[in-house]
Amino acid sequence: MSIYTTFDQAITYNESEIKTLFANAKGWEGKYRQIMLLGKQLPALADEYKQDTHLVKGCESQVWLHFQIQDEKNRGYQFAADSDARIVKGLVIVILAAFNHKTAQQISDFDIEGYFAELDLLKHLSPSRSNGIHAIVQAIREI
Amino acid sequence: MSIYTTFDQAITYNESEIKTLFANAKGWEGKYRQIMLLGKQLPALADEYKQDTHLVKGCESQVWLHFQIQDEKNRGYQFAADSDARIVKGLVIVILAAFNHKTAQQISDFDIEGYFAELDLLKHLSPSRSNGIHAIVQAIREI
Amino acid sequence: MSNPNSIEHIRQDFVILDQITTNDCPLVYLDNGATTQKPRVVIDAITDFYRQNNANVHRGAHYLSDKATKAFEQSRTTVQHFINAPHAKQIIWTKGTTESINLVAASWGQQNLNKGDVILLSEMEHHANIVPWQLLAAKTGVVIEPIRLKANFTLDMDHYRSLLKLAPKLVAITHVSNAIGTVNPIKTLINMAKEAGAVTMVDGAQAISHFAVDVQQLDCDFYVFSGHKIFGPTGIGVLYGKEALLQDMPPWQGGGEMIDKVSFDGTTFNDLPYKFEAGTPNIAGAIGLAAALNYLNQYDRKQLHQHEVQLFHHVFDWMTRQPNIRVYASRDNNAAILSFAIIGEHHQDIGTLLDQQGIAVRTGHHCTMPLMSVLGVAGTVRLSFSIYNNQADAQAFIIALEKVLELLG
Amino acid sequence: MSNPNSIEHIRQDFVILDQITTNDCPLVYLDNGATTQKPRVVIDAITDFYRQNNANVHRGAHYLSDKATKAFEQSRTTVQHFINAPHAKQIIWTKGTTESINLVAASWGQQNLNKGDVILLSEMEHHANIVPWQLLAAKTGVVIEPIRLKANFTLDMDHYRSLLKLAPKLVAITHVSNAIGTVNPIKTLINMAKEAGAVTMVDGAQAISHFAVDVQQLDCDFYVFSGHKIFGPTGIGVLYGKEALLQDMPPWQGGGEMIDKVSFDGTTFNDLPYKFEAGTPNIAGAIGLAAALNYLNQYDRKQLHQHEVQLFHHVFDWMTRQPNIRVYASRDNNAAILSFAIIGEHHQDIGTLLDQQGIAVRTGHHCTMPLMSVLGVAGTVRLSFSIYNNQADAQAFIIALEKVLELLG
Ligand SMILES: Cc1ncc(COP(=O)(O)O)c(C=O)c1O
Ligand SMILES: Cc1ncc(COP(=O)(O)O)c(C=O)c1O
Repeated sequence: MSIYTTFDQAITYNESEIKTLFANAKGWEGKYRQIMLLGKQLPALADEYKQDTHLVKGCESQVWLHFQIQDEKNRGYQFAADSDARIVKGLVIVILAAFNHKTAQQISDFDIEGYFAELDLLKHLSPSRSNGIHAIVQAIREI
Repeated sequence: MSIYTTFDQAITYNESEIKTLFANAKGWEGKYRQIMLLGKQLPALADEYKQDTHLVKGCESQVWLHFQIQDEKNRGYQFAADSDARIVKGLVIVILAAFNHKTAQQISDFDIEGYFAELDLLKHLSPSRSNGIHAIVQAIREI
Repeated sequence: MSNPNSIEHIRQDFVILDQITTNDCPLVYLDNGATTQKPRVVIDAITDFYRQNNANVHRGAHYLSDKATKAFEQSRTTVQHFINAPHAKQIIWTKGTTESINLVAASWGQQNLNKGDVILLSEMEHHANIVPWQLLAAKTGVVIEPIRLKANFTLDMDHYRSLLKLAPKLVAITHVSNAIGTVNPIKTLINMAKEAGAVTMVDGAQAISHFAVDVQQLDCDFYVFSGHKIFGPTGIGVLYGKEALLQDMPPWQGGGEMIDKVSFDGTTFNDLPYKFEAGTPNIAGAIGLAAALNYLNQYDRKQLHQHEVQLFHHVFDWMTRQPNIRVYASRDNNAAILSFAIIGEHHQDIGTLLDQQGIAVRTGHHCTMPLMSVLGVAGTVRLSFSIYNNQADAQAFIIALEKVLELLG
Repeated sequence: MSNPNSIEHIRQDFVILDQITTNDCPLVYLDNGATTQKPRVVIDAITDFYRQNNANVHRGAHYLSDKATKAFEQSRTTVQHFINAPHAKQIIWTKGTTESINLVAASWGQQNLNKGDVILLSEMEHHANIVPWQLLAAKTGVVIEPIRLKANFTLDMDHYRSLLKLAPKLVAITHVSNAIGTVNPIKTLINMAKEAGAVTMVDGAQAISHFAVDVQQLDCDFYVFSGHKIFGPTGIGVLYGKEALLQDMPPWQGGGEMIDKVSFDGTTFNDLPYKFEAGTPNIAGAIGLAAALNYLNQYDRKQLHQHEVQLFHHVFDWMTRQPNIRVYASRDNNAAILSFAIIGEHHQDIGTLLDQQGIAVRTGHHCTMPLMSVLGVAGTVRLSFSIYNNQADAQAFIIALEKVLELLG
């Protein structure tokens, strides 16, 4: 499986679809069930793409992040990521739904705090949490 | 001046004379005036007896302490001491009035806390004070 | 303390426990291995110090500095008696276990160890008892040999015996494992080390809050622990050492208080314990720690520990009945600390889902990466009990974990 | 703050000041150079932390540890802004000034200095900025050269200039003398050091509580200070360093938190600032220090310092009119710290007799023995003013000293 296949697969959701999904999730259990359902849909990175150099620093779980410029003209980015933790996988979909296909400028303009707040997932973004979500967002923003 | 002269001079006061002096001292000022008057009466050690090896450790001021067995039969001790601080000098007289001519056993039996308490000088005996009175008493007791 | 009333009594001294966390769940604090909570008397001791007695110690000759110095030195004596040290001057204040070990490694280690000398640690050591020795090894060429762990989570005594044949200069070992709770047979380990001629250092960070420690009975050369893990403040710890060893050791850090005389031509050093206490110490920290020890001294510590172990057994026994749970801990000789995994699941997911239910546990490598690699895992979920945990905490944990199993299932 | 009402307002935040000491005298605290008192908000910040948020930082993934970590890292940011550091990761938590200097000496010093390399200190340094370099010198053979003091209590700039010709690798100098109050021309000293190619370290222990410090404006390589001398708790201090220098420096102490990966085969280290923060930090200490800095930030610090200097001038001018008093301090460029002696009398006697009247001053060598020997004394009596001292304190001191003069006379 080439990494490009993975990139194609990863872009299933967009931001508003994610918002709808979470709006319908009931309570913390519903929300976490939803996160883990999403996580199951994250295409696995082939082992050869799980290199240490692609590990995101500052995550307690392992998170590998790849990206490519999707289209030379618009310079939108495509991301592929994987993790060994289920909740992180789900949250990766949440993040990529917001960032995928966007340009560096669009990524930096995007109000990720507002987005996570609307999903009621804001605490996951805290730099003082060791789950690494903050680190993933940072890594994407620093690309 | 020989150190033996000094020893002879140092024994002017005894314990009960000291108690009487302090009983008559009014307030803290009276007490400190008394201490400093006593201090003036402490015979100065000649410079050759102010050796570093005779310095009492743990005093902020310098205190030199010498002793000799006074009399082979009763094994009482005679002390000579000096300091560069006036209050310490006075307190040295207070201490020596209690310890001079006593045997090691008598010194260790002597209730120095009670004595200082009666004189209302107890706080000077605190090991947490840097005035060194505690250190002098310790040094004498460890002879 | 099997009397639940006494525990509820103790619990009330720890006001922090009575709070609502995530999703309106009450706090269930089972992260005591990371740090313990502080009883009211400890907080009050700190507050009182700053409101009434605050001054720098040893240096002043005034009323306040006298009060502060008295309280500070009295705290040292409290620690002395708590671990039954022969003399207060053998109690050196440090920042915590980590600094205590670094002090021993930098001062005693640099002076006494040479290239090729062997140090024995164990595979279950906390990084605090590994990295300082590795830093020393990088400087001096000493050789570190880890004592192996057996499948039952205890040290391999045969392996230890064989390593002792290397005539190690030092055996530095933890009293209790912070990750898997094992209580090491420390007296035996020390005796054997002594027979082999080794100096011994015991990392008491996890032991000290669970049972009485008597350094003279153990006859170890160094014993170290942290205040914050025994109901005391952060930023204070203890190094106990045998007097002869401490006397011979060179100072480590330089500054005020640790000196006798300073001049640009040469400097001489103060006596014990001050020789190792450069700079203004954590005065309020020392006083708070003493308050914590005095608090513990009120109780029958054996009973308190029985109570912790009872809770531990309750959870342990329930876990071993769950097909999907793997426990990393032995039921016996355990200080009420337990690591586990849900098979096939990431420890972080478990921690997150427990946190959603107000359960505070620790997930990860617990600063014991070599141990994790021996166990063949990247990390675990760790539960660690303390004197204020009650049956309701244990039960809340089990119910929460059942929910996690269901969500992940 | 020349408005006395504001000072009385500030005073009320420091509850410790309102107390009766020896012989029923109210406390007059003029020992601020040794340690400062803590405003209510600092004590409350510590109490609140232990009552609501106490958990170990960084390591947990639960509600409490998240709260504790946030508060702890927010405190680092508060310090960063307080000294205008470019980045929070350049703020390293230590135990205090002494540990900060020891860290620089052990890590940067051992890595960068070799036999024969020259270090410039000054004759007015605190032992904390002398002994760590002497310990380093004993290990590495670096040569320490003290910059001389002039009769007017300022550094001899000609001598400094001539010492710079030795191409020193480091100039480590105090911003303010703790014994005589001199405010050194630190910006000039740093500029000259830089031109000579030296790394610069500033001991800010006494400066930081008196005026604003901007490390970017100073352009020093390291700046260090203690929490307890700026209204914060004991057991916490700061090392600021330029990022490139800190990045290159090897770790000093080993343990948890400062590592990336640990194995018995080899260990790698964490990024800044954690690389230098082994073990559980003084979490409550950091939070308390941030509360102290936030407290100060409410005020116009220039006005506060003007007020301190006004009190200092009042006492200074009175003293210089007394025939039997010798003042060791310059009236200008002074941070409101003053040493003095009564001619022919021992400083300890003066301190004792002031203490009898509730006046807290410090007597002795003030951890500056080389300076004392330059001044030709064994010690002095030191007064040091802080923001909460008022005219009544200054007056009470003068009256008390008049009494001392009378008693000794
Ligand atoms: C100028 C100076 N440097 C260093 C120190 C040492 O500070 P600490 O004892 O807080 O480490 C002090 C205070 O005693 C000081 O005044
Ligand atoms: C066994 C053990 N040793 C050492 C340490 C380090 O203690 P501290 O972080 O308080 O220095 C810990 C705690 O984390 C521990 O559990």
